[in-house]
Amino acid sequence: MATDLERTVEALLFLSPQPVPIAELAEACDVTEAQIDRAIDALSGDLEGRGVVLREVAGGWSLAAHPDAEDAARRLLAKPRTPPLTQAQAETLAIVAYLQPVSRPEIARIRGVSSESAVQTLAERGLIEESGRSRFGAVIYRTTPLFERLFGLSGLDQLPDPARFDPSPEDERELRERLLKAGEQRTE
Amino acid sequence: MATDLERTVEALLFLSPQPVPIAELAEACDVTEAQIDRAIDALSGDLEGRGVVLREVAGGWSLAAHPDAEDAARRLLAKPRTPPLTQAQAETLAIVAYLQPVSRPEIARIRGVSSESAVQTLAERGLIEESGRSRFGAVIYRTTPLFERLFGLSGLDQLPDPARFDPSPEDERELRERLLKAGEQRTE
Amino acid sequence: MRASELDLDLDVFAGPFDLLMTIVLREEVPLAEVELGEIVVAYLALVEERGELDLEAATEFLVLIASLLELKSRLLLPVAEADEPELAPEEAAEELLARMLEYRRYRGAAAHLAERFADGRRYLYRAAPLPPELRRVALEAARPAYEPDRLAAAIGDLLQIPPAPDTSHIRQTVSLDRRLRVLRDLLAGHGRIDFDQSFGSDDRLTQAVTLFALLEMHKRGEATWSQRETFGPIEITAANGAGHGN
Repeated sequence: MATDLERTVEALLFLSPQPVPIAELAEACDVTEAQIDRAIDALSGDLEGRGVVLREVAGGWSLAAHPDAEDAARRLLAKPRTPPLTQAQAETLAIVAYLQPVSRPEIARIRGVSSESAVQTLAERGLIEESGRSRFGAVIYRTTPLFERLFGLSGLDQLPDPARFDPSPEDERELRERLLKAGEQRTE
Repeated sequence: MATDLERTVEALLFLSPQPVPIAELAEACDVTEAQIDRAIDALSGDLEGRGVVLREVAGGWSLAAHPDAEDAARRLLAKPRTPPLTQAQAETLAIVAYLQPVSRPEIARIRGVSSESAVQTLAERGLIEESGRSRFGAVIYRTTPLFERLFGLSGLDQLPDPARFDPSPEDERELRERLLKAGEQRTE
Repeated sequence: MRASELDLDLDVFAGPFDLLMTIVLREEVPLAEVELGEIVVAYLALVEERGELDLEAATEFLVLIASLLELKSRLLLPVAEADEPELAPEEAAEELLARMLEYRRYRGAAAHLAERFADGRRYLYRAAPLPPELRRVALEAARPAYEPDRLAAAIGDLLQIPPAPDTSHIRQTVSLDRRLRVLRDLLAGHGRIDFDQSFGSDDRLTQAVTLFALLEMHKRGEATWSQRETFGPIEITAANGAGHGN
């Protein structure tokens, strides 16, 4: 039978969306950190063979669903989420798609505004991913296979020619250079 | 030791932000509803004495933290206790729960007072919501799934028969006599 | 204008209309003694004073006052004058009784719900976002959902270099007074100036007004000017040699 403290710790980890540090658990339960350590040990044993697992991650302890349940969880919860792209997301995705690999500062320079939240949303939805770091240490991005699927493209060479939508087709310079120049002029 | 199905059900309930109906669990796990019923039973037994409990609310199953951990949880999550219902809110909610869909003038007729602020507060707390307009154009209200969850109801059919709140026959007789006497005094 | 905002001052009762309704239903004030006419007058006065009429609020008031009127008339009307049988006091009392019983039912249900709530809110539910892998579409299940042209169009938008700001709506004004001041300052400083050197880089309008200012100064005897040949340099000299204002 679990002790009261073990049950409380389980309830707290169950409720918390973030990993909880030992110190915070101790404070909430009004006990010492050593007592929390023992409760965590006992809980870890009791959760053996259950659908929920105890994990120690940076920042503390958390409960997570057992990985074996992922397929069922996907069927239950992962409603295909492909909401329409906002203008910021479409622009950011277009920059990554046509110029990849491309760094976050470059995206910001071309768009003329910080594009942090668009980049984050696109990464979360699995449309873009990090592909390393630039010479200057900035994270660089590329599109994912999921991106190609969701846009019905059999490869990146299938991206439509932007010349159709290009306001200055007589200009023969490289796309990247022209985008950066336009971006700079927008922010002046 | 828990079966694979029981572990999967536990993981699904852990992940799902809403109560999950049996039918949806069966579909996600690719088993029959009877199998889910048995897994729920087994899970309920295995959670005995733990920090997490199984609850049937709002048309489905949900995991919740054990009430014993409430104080520690509110300290950890800095989540104040929801204020109790005022008399006006409780009366209004009772009328909406039993008579839904019901309009504000109808609520006012039964309570004998304007119930505007109670209706508004209940709507703000997510316990009732608009569900269209009556023939006469008044907004009509119904309860929400959150109401069922917070009140521990697996469905609206779990509300007790309202007749059980009626005054006893003796009380009723006494009330009638007093009223008749008042009427007679007037007409004398 | 809500019925709840109506403050009453009656013989048997002083306070908000809401409270009156409550205590009538709770049998604390005999309905027969309440002046309903005064309530209506007070309500109408308040509506007039506010100058607004919220239909839903007015409906609510009408429902409440009408039910009170009906109940009270049945309580008061003597049996003898009643053509219609339902005006009998017994039935009026029955009607009022039914209303009170109905209210009591929901008051009881309210107490039950309040208890349930006190119990239910001790259970806390998890409210955490789904893990990232569940928040995106699985690759195998992914179907085309977006138009590739949207990306090309976005690139087209980004290639757009915004046109220089349109300044055509700004009307230039050159003030004669200001040109006079400029000329006087220059002459005061130098005693003698060359028009082209001083104003050659100004726009045509400024040059024209400056010339006009020069004519004015010449007329007033403040300055003289000379041009030795057509289109040649114009030399301006302060009339007293030292310039104006010194």
